[in-house]
Amino acid sequence: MALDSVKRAQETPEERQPYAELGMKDDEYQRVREILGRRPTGSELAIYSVMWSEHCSYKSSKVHLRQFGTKAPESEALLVGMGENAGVVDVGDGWAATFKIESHNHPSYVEPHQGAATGVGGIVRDIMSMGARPVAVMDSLRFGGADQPDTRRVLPGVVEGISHYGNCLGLPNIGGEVVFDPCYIGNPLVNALCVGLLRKDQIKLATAPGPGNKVVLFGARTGADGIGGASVLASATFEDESQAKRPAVQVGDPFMEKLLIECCLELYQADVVVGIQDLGAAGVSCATTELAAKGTGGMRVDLNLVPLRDPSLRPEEILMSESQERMMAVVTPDDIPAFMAICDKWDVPATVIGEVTDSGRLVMTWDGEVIVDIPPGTAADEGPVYERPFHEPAGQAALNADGPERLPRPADLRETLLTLLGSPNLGSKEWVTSQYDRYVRGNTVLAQPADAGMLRISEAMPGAEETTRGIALATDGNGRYARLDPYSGAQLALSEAYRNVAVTGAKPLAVTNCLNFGSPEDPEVMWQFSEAVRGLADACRTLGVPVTGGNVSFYNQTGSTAINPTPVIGVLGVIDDVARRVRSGFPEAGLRVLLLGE
Amino acid sequence: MSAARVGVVTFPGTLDDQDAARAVRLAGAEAVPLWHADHDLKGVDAVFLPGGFSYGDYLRCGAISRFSPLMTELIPAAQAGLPVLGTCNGFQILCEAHLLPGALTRNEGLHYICRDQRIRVESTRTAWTADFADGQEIVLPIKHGEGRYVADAATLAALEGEGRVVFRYAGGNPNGSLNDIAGIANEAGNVVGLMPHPEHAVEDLTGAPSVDGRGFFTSILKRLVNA
Amino acid sequence: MARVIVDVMLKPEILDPQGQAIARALPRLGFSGVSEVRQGKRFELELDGPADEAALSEVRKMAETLLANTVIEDFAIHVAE
Amino acid sequence: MARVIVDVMLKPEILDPQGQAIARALPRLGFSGVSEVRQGKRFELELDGPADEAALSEVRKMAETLLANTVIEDFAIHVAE
Ligand SMILES: Nc1ncnc2c1ncn2[C@@H]1O[C@H](COP(=O)(O)OP(=O)(O)O)[C@@H](O)[C@H]1O
Repeated sequence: MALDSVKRAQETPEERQPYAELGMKDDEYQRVREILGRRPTGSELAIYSVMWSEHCSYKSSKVHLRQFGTKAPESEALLVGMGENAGVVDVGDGWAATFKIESHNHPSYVEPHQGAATGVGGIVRDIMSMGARPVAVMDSLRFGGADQPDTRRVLPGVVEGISHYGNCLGLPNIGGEVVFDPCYIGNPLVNALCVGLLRKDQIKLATAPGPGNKVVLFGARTGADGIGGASVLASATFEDESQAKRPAVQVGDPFMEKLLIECCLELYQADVVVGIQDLGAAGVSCATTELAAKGTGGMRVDLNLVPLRDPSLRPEEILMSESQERMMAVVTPDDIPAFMAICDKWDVPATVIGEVTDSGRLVMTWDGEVIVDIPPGTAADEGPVYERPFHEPAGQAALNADGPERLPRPADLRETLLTLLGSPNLGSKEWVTSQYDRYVRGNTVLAQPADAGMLRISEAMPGAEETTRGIALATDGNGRYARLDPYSGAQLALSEAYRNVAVTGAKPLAVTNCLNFGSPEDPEVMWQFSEAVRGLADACRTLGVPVTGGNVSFYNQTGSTAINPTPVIGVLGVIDDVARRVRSGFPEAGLRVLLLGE
Repeated sequence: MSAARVGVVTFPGTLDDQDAARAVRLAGAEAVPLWHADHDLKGVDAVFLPGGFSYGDYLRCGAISRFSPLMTELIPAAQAGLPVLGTCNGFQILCEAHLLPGALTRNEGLHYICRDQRIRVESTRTAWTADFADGQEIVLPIKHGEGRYVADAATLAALEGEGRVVFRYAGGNPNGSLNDIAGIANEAGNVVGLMPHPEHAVEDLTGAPSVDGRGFFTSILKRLVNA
Repeated sequence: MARVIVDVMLKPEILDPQGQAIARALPRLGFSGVSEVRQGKRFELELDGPADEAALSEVRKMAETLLANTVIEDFAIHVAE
Repeated sequence: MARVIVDVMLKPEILDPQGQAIARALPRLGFSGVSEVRQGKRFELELDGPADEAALSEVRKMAETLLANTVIEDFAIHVAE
């Protein structure tokens, strides 16, 4: 079987490549050829296609998301802003918090349990990669109508997946949402938030400086998870009928992730990590290009050294594999023995697969031949950027003109009230929340039924200094408002989360967001998106809270019907003294009830 | 005299070790971390096997952990009278290790349940329950997917007859446990296992809306100090 | 009255964390000679009638819709002797 | 290289809520004719060597000590063809 090496690519410049099947446009492919001065090898094509995908490159959203930076309010609390794995804020007394929300919508529709579980796993690794101990999770869920048959398939699986994975990691679930609306029937939204704590001076970044430093892949072995696309490539390039059907579904191993958490924290404690990155959607491709691009600029990797679960994997597939529970670290040669000893203690497989160089190139070999030789920044940071056209949806004005005044007045208020109380969106969410451990780690000050979760900081990391402080978090979103007016819909979501944090007694500090929309190629959806981002950025400036990170999920649509635009907003706040938190609910009889605001 | 030393075991996948150690400290004892891979009980006066998902709960809860080096030390020590408390996954490990009879199986409702649960203390004649009153009702959190206690008829009869059912669920059986059993003891009363979590009910600020879990720790401390 | 068995196993390419954990534990327990472990499910169905063509085709449908998650699992059906 | 199967089922006297839930769901899904369902586990072990007497006796020990909890479960071993 011919290996598509750089040499071979030079010798066969006109060989047809399946870039379109990998979701690349003609001009994107041409740009890769220009960057490389030749056609890419199959492995290089694998890297560029995943790195330049909407999911990894934010090519449709970037021009809008910039407002979170340009309109950002002054914030003394911000330690690490957007662009890293997760933002970090100063919460006082030497402590910092890092938090982020991310979607795993489509996988949760295909396989609800595993899709939701690996969604939790992914966001937890983002938090770990900042140098933090993950301390809690939240989940914001949207399903089709409660009485629609597919909801019966999706909802229990999603809840069980989050429950199993999060509980097994020992992370308390301190809040979230469950919303039913027929618009989500083919496109459930599963947004998971994780928050972590760390000492202010222990922030880790995804960077690979220092030529000669080793690149270590650790955690689970690499298998054929989520590489449906890559098999197109492998079989198209090699006409290899041994390419069995590759699964699009990733399966999580929460036990391995728990070991990874403890292992990483011990590695940080021992100070043997120069740079670190989690392996997310684009796996080894993403970790190597991003680490190299942010470091000294070069890296050499021997792909044969990647430990495999399935020995038949081709290099292209290894590069695209989405196998879960993996991390990549940059470690000085002197620290390698200590690093390996800690991994060994936690039963976490770890392998040196390469080295940092100052060549400015990311070079990968397979069976001794060079199969990748690219400037890493071109894949990691210089992806295409689109100014997608957008315009207000045709029916928007009519939709807004159709106000509540046109609805018939209810004749029977009692009936109306009962209908409301019996509706799934107002009903008890206990069926969901009772499947989540809210007590583990012993620092949960508020969780359900409170509208914001709160955690005590002081004991998050044994041995660290005492503080009376705590952090509070809430997530909120309302697709129906956003559908009517995405600009103020996003602002309403932010202000609801902001209020939910504030009423606990905490001061809101920072914002994360998960923007769930239809196809960016539809100008009407793009309008909703641009309006929502503009609204959120403006409101963040007004309220004085910066956006520290988030996630965009496009293509949540069935055919040409998109979901309601659904920005889900998370707000993090800090309280000086957790003992003074305010609970919701009336604690005793005889107290006055006051209404604040208009 | 020096403080009583209570070992808190960590297996890969243990989750409640930090809470257990905190509860031990709050009660005034020293919490001694014990590591599953060590053949070393560090001379502790008692041992707490906390909850979690040791080895991911793969195969069966507690099935893999019970073969750890630490357990090879703990099993004979417990048989010789060392006080041992296992909560949740710790209880499951004690059953798998045959330090306690019976087994814990999938909840009847097939879901993981986290809730505050009323529990009746049925026996104060164990190392860990002397500070409670017989028949006292307490509130502790439960959080498990496999907590339905089962045993054959003869074992059940023996447990009941010998007063070794230490805790029973009150106000509704959450998991289908036989005879509403929430916790049991060995014959000598030094080894106790239960599904609820006393270590999550020792503080006003966090955990369950009760501090009833403190009784476990005051019980064992008095016992160790008076020993 | 017949008994039909439905064996459900994760597809070979899907990660089986349970099987892996068991395989890793075996050497520590002093067992050698096992290179891989996969864990699946076994269902025993008691039929009211005989395990004829019609019944087995019903069981196949049950397996596809309920007993197995065919996104990640394969199944096999056989009649118990 | 041989493959050995270990089937582990709850003892008949032990309640099997998973099997019961399936049995209850079947009629709702339009399946009739199944009077009882029991759910158990199936382990597939890949052996390094042949499935001879010695190997099978090792597997028996694994089943007794680890794969099954004999307090509540029975097991059966057979060699896959
Ligand atoms: N998916 C979820 N995960 C975790 N907690 C949730 C989830 N959905 C709802 N909750 C929690 O359950 C409680 C009640 O939720 P909900 O009925 O939506 O309250 P409200 O209408 O007051 O916002 C809240 O504390 C909320 O955080």
